[in-house]
Amino acid sequence: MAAQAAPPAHIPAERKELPRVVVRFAGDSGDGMQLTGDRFTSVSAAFGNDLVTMPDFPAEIRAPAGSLAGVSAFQIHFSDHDILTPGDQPGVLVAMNPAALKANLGDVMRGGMLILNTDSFDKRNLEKAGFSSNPLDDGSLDSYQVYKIPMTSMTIDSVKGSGASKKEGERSKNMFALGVLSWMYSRPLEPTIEYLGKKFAKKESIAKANVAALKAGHAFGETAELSAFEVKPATLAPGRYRRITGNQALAYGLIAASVQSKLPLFLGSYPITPASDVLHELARYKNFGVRTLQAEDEIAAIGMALGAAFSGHLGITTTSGPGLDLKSETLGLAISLELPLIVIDIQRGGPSTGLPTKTEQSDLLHAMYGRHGEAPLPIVAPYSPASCFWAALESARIALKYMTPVILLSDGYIANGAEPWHIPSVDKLPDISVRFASQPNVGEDFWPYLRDGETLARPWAIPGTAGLEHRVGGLEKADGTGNISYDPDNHQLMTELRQAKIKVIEEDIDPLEFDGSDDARVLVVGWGGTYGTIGEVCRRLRARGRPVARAHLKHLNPMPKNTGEVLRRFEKVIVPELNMGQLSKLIRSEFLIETVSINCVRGLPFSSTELESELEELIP
Amino acid sequence: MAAQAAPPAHIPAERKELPRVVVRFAGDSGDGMQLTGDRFTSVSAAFGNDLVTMPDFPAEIRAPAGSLAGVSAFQIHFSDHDILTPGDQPGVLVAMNPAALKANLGDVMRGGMLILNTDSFDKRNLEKAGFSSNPLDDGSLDSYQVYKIPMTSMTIDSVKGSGASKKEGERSKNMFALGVLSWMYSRPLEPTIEYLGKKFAKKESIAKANVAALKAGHAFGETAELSAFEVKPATLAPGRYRRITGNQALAYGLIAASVQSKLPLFLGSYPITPASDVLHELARYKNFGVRTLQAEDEIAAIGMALGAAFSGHLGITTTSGPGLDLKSETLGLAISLELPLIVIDIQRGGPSTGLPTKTEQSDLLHAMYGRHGEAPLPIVAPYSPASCFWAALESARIALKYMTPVILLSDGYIANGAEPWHIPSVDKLPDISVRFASQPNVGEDFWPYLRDGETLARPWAIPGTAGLEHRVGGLEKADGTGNISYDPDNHQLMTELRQAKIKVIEEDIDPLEFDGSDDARVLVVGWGGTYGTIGEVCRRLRARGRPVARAHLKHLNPMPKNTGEVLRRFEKVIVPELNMGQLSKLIRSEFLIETVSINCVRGLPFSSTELESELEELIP
Amino acid sequence: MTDHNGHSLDEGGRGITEASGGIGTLTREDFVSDQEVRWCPGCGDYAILAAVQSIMPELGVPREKVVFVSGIGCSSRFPYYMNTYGVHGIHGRAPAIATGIASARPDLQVWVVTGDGDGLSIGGNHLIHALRRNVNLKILLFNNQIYGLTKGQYSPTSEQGKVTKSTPFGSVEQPFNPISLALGAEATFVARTIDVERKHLPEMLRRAAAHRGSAFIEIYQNCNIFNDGAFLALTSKEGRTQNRIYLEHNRPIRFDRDGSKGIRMTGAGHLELVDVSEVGEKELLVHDEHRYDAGLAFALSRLSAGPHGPTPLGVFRQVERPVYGDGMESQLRAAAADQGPGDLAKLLSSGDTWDVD
Amino acid sequence: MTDHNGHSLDEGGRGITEASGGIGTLTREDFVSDQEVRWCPGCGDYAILAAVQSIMPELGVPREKVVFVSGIGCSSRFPYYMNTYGVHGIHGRAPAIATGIASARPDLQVWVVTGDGDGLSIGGNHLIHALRRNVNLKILLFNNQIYGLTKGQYSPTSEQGKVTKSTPFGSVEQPFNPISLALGAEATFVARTIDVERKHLPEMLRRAAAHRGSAFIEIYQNCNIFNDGAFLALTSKEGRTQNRIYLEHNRPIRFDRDGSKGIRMTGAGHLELVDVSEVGEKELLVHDEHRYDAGLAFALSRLSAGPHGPTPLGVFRQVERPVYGDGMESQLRAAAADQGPGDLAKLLSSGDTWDVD
Ligand SMILES: Cc1ncc(C[n+]2csc(CCOP(=O)(O)OP(=O)(O)O)c2C)c(N)n1
Ligand SMILES: Cc1ncc(C[n+]2csc(CCOP(=O)(O)OP(=O)(O)O)c2C)c(N)n1
Ligand code: SF4
Ligand code: SF4
Ligand SMILES: [Mg+2]
Ligand SMILES: [Mg+2]
Repeated sequence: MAAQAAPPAHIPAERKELPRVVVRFAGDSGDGMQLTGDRFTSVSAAFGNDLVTMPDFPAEIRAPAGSLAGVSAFQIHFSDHDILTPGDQPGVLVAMNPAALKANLGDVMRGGMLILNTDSFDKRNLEKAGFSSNPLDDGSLDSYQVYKIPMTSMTIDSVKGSGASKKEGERSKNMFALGVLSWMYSRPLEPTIEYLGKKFAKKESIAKANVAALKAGHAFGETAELSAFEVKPATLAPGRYRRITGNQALAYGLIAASVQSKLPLFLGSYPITPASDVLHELARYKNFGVRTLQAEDEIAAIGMALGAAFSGHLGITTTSGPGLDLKSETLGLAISLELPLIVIDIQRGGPSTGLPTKTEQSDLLHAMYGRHGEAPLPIVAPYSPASCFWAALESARIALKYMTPVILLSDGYIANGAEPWHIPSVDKLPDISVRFASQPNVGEDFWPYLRDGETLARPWAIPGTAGLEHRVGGLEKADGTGNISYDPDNHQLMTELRQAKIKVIEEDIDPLEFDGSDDARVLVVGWGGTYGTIGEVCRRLRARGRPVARAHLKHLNPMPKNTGEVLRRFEKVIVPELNMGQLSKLIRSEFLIETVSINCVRGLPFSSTELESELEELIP
Repeated sequence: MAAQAAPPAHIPAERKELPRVVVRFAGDSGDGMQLTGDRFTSVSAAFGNDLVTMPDFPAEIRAPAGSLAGVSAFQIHFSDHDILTPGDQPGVLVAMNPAALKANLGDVMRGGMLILNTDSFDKRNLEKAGFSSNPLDDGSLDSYQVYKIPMTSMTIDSVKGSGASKKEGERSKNMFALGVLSWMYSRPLEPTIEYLGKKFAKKESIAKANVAALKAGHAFGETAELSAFEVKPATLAPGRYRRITGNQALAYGLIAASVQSKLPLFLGSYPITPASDVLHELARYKNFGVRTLQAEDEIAAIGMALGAAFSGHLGITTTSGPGLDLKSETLGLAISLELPLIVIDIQRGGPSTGLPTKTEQSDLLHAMYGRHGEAPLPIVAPYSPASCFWAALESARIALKYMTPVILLSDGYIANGAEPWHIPSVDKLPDISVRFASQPNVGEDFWPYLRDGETLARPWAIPGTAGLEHRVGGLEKADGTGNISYDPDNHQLMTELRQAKIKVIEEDIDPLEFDGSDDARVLVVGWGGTYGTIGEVCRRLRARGRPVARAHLKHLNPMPKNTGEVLRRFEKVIVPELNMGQLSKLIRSEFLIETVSINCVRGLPFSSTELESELEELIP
Repeated sequence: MTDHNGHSLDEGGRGITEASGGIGTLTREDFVSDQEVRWCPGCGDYAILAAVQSIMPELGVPREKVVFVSGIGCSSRFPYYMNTYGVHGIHGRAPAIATGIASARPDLQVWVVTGDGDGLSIGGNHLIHALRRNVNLKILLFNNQIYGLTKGQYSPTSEQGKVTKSTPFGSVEQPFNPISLALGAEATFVARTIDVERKHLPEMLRRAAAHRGSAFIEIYQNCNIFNDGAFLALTSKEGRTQNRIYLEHNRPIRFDRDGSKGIRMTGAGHLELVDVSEVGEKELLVHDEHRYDAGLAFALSRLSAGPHGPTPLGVFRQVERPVYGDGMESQLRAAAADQGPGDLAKLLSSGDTWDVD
Repeated sequence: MTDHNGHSLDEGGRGITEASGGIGTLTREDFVSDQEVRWCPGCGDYAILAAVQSIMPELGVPREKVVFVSGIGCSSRFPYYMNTYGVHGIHGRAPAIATGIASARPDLQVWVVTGDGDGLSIGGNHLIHALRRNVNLKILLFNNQIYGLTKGQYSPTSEQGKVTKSTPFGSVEQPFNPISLALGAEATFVARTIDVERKHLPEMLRRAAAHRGSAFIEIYQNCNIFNDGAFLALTSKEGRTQNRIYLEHNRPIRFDRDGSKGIRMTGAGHLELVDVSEVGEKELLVHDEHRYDAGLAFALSRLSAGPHGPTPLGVFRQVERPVYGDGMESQLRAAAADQGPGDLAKLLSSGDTWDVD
């Protein structure tokens, strides 16, 4: 892992080559920073850099223009080699107004580059941001390289003739900023010009204004002879790539699961940040036979998905923490009915409404135990944006094969983050097709709870199948016949069977892998979205000869069969989590192994520098 | 613990003294067995026996008369010494019809007494109960003492002249049965006669019929010279006693908490078995200023209780498992608001609707973790019917002192079971009165999250207090001011504070006690309603010289400070639970101590004989 | 059109053409399951079960295409007794589960059986949303004005002042009028009948089955254990004659002995009960169940706050409106027609891609 | 009468007599909290906040006796901006929390602020039950026909065909008419107004505050970010004149330029829009908001399915019915009077007891 070089202070005639760069775009909610970041990401990806991004939305409600609460940011880390995190400290900050500077300056590396829209540094905005003097000239930015660019006025100048109104034209200043950055990092403009043409197909004047601003920014960079750099493409495995966010990968994975299982996809969902985008995305693919239903609430959403599952669809419901709370009771019903169902929880900061736009990993124990009675179910967790595709398919595979609801635990960081994705070949995707019951299974009768000897799954007979009419419900039922039963021994048996059914999945999932030097005495175990950071930090430590290995759990329940064995190979097991130690608790109770927790609940991913120093201290 | 003696086979002229007896009354749902059991319990209690009872209701819906599903039973264990369980094997079974015999015979001790209502053993009823031949004369009951009594016809005879219709008269046959048993165990008739007079005050003819049947049964016992026994009063601590069920004790405890805290009691609840009786009971005490509100659902119920808590009431909500699922989200809000609230979950067989009238201890982990985000709260568990009084007061004490919601975990067995209760003296009840905030606490401002240094509780300022107007909500808030805050460090701090607040309660609860011989090398740890059975079994084992000790957790979160220390004193820790090992999981993860689980999920309490033999095998 | 699992996407729920079970030959018994019925002797639920089982063969829907969905309550045990597909769900959630079934599988005929607690207390929201969406569901609300299964607490339809286990001093709550509530929730089919109505009840069931969209029937059901006689005003010998106002389409609304009384709309805009002999039949309101404006149906529902005095029975409203599932299906069809059927490889490679070799 | 914590059990929520804050002198500013208002510039919520803050001083309720309760949504941030007591609850549950407050403390004036998603989608059940119970709440439903906070999904009041993030092909759902729904749920006070109505909005707020029991106001609120112009039919220069039908008690219902149009009830029992010059004023329906029979109020609510053509504004219904909290309190009083105040020692020793010495 190459250290991120601070850009040189003078303006070079030639492009300097850099191994990696972290850029953060920041501005007012209305300034279009997410779009700017997105476009920059897109061209960087197409250029062949490896990259990781992290958007940082403002708090739920648009705050007044110019205020700190209204700042929206987007960070991209791009490189000529394989990287894992969005980067802790941006080397470049683009700040469209004083509030954006104020809110983000603390994160920027010393000596880093500040690209500031000077037009917005007026008295009102400075006050709103809480500056008592103007940082542009009070010397407070002396330890950074400051580029003062009157972006607003230059944009307005540039869009004259586009036919856009002044206000519309002014709103193109984000494209001006993108133009400047495109010059600095030699990103092509064409894909963005094409994109703008499509996006504003119906408003030609706006398209023109945006293109003009983009070009003007680029031209300004060139004329003003701003520093110019080059970040070469990364060496990635051969194949076709695209950039993908976690929520998009999830949606694609679910559609793939529908195709591979030959079951129509049915999503019952209720909007909630940061899960709503999966609903939005899936709602677009009606030509795949995808049915999406925005329910009246989360209870209805899962109820509808369960009803669809009963009738032979791939039933899915998506939500975030507060919604998962509400789904508890119906999840218990799904466990009792033994129907396949995928429940996706995109975790955010809790408890209660908490930090709705921030990330956290604090729903693990809730997913494990958040239902009354003995109600076990499998839990799968993606570990990066692209891995959401895998997680969706894997959840569907388990749900369908074992006739059980499955919880997929993603998080806000993965959901909104993006990375290049090596597009899988469709014919290499697993076949997860199912066989509905079509015949009586006990003489002339159909017993809905007659189990498969190996998977312990019950048969799935769907309405429309003559002769297999049957009733299922949430009261305890006799194993086999499925008739209501209050028999004590049967309840014991059914409880054990429901548990055993989850346990047998152990045999059917990938074993836990770990990597690290042979002499590693310490194992760092993680799950979910911390994958990249832990991986990068362990790389760095190993590069410095520290005896550390790492393993990442993708199945949380059941855990891979060899988990205990892997953990016991090491002298010390360290579990970094964005919660107060939830996986740690599971490991301790399951394997009776001492763990050391590193916990962080700041609504943000781990800072890799901080995690590195914490681990460093713990390695003997 | 004296062994239960099988009643002698011949009819003695004198009353034989017995140390303890277990009687089970069983009949059709409509036969009034619960009332019969209740009356027998009441007079036995008043007579001074120690006793434990266990009603066993039929499945939710009244099944057709005479069917096995419709059998309702009531078991009472009464004795001349201190006892702890309702007894595994009844020595006496009163069966009002063939189904009642069929359903219960398996439990009766060999050589036990069967008192059968022969009138009901006709062809139809025998068939309905699934008898292929009549057990009254096919020899299948040879190993029991069988008393064949035509109770229906004798009842009808006896009530002539009462003015009751034939049908009404016939329905008094349960009183006839009670009369017979009253003779056999020399229980007085007067309290029941008085009771009947009150109960049927408005229907004199029915009162008369019932009294006549009761007396007739008694007379029959005497005339037919049925066996007669005596069970002397037990030696109990001096004082005034009454019989009490768990749900009643809970209701009284809550009223006591209201009185002792000087806060009006507000219950928001939605009916659900086996919790509804607490609502019914509390609804009666309006003269205590008790407000009960039957809400539209469980979410509304806890929302209302929380609203009441915000406004300065002792807010309470009662439910069972499925309802607890629904309360998850609002519980998270209560944790975020840091308001006192008592959430009572009377556990029943799960998952889903499960076994609604049966007992189980399977909501412990749900109570611990069943909310998204890091959302810890204290958990208190009563361990016997009478202890529900303590648990209610203790929950209120903790909730009010630490400004936190508390979960009280009872179960169906405790809730419906009864035992004699040494009525506490009101002036010895703890003072749990609270001080509402009345003044600004930071200059002229009021900061709703400025904490007490010791308890970490925030001040409770209620509407109506001028100058302390403030807003609370479920978004993360700044410690101190309580204003909405998305600051990463503040979220870390608040998460830690919420956890620390629960942790400090350790200092404020009774340490874990254990009892057992000095040489005990094995500790049996339980919680909740298994207290009696574990206690009795350990007594028996110790009486036989086995080196076993026992401890019972009454606080599950936090656990008493010395818990780890106590557990570590022993070579082996055995955890019997009516679930699949939930406390065991908590102990393992918290203390990294190997535990041996004994699990039973049959909808019933542990059988003490079975538990005894299981423990026996585990003791080295 | 079929989806990729081979399910027909064509309109279902009535007039099914092929049937595996040989529909023509089905009888009442074919719809009786092998489970023992476990309601209290004398419970009104028995009559409703019998009525449903008796009309099923007439509907021409094969058994395997029928699904009964319920929540929790005495009434909610219903699906176990029907030899069709069935789900005994959780308390209050039947309309949600049923919405999933009906919108996933428009070829099925989906019935919801619910109680006044299940459907109007905990499940009220799902009910009103199902009605608003006009999901193709036949919803039977067994209104016994009490919680039966939990042994006698008041319900949202119990009358004010009602003494129950949870209201020992009497309820202080205004009950819902389920017909008014359903109309306020945009229901397209709203009717009322009584468990003991041997002809009217099956007729209402047939009408509901024939309606495309949500059909809501309030059935007054006697709980002889916890609320016996709640509907005596309509079922006693006297009440039966005096208080039943049968609504019949296109007929002047008359009731009582020989139709001696009737309903009139005043110019000030409210309904009055009148003596027909005094005002003449011409003055009477003619019932129009198909009127799209729900105003009049609502006004009729207000004639009785509860089943105490003269109470309308029959179909209050039956209008056509797009059915939720149909709308969903037509979007699927249109998308498939416009964009062609989904191509996974194309989807995964959509947007900006680049190749590494 | 006071309870044992010293709270007054006496009727509250208006006409408070003593006040710690010196009510007479309160101004609008006293009700403005120190928190920065964070709605999008141009959002209709600002006007509603200003209107509420401006009428508060007139109501004669001291600040500390006022509680604002909300759920989650843009609108639900409201309590933070009011310098009173307040709870920002969870999504949809405000009416439940508020019911707890209002029935525990009848001395308080409790307001609920909710959105069309918060109040009608996830929270629909609590809303209808609060209205049915007639809890003493002032409920303001900010209807912007969209989910604002979650960035633009359709809501239960969005019109059919609406294209939003979650319905890229258009919604297939029939919206609720909140006024009809509230009336179907037995609401005693039901009104409608618009965020931009500088006089009418405060007037409706005053009327709601003066009503004892649940007062429900639907406020059309423009979300200029995700659903701009939803109410143009009522707010555009032309629409304002043509389409606003102001309901005024005891007045014939007239609208449009110079009241040239009006509403008439036909003998067949439905409402028509008529030209006053053609039919004469006498034919017009005279609005009677106090009529107990909700039928006519409902009929008025059906005049417009959404705010597209002529749409009634004002108070549809205002009737007196026992208030939930009052019923509760009077049972407490009666019990204390009958049985004497609770005696704990006596309670614990009630039933059969025995002594062991
Ligand atoms: C979540 C949940 N809450 C409460 C219950 C308990 N419960 C079961 S049925 C019922 C009400 C039954 O009343 P109703 O719906 O009117 O049906 P009925 O028994 O009268 O037919 C209640 C409260 C439950 N099973 N689940
Ligand atoms: C349990 C739960 N589900 C979903 C959400 C996400 N959510 C927050 S506000 C909202 C809807 C907002 O719409 P509306 O009530 O109309 O308010 P508006 O923002 O339009 O004022 C949703 C779905 C949540 N916070 N909690
Ligand atoms: S309790 Fe009532 S509703 Fe339930 S089965 Fe018995 S009679 Fe029927
Ligand atoms: S999103 Fe809409 S409703 Fe929300 S603050 Fe912005 S304009 Fe107002
Ligand atoms: Mg009912
Ligand atoms: Mg809205």
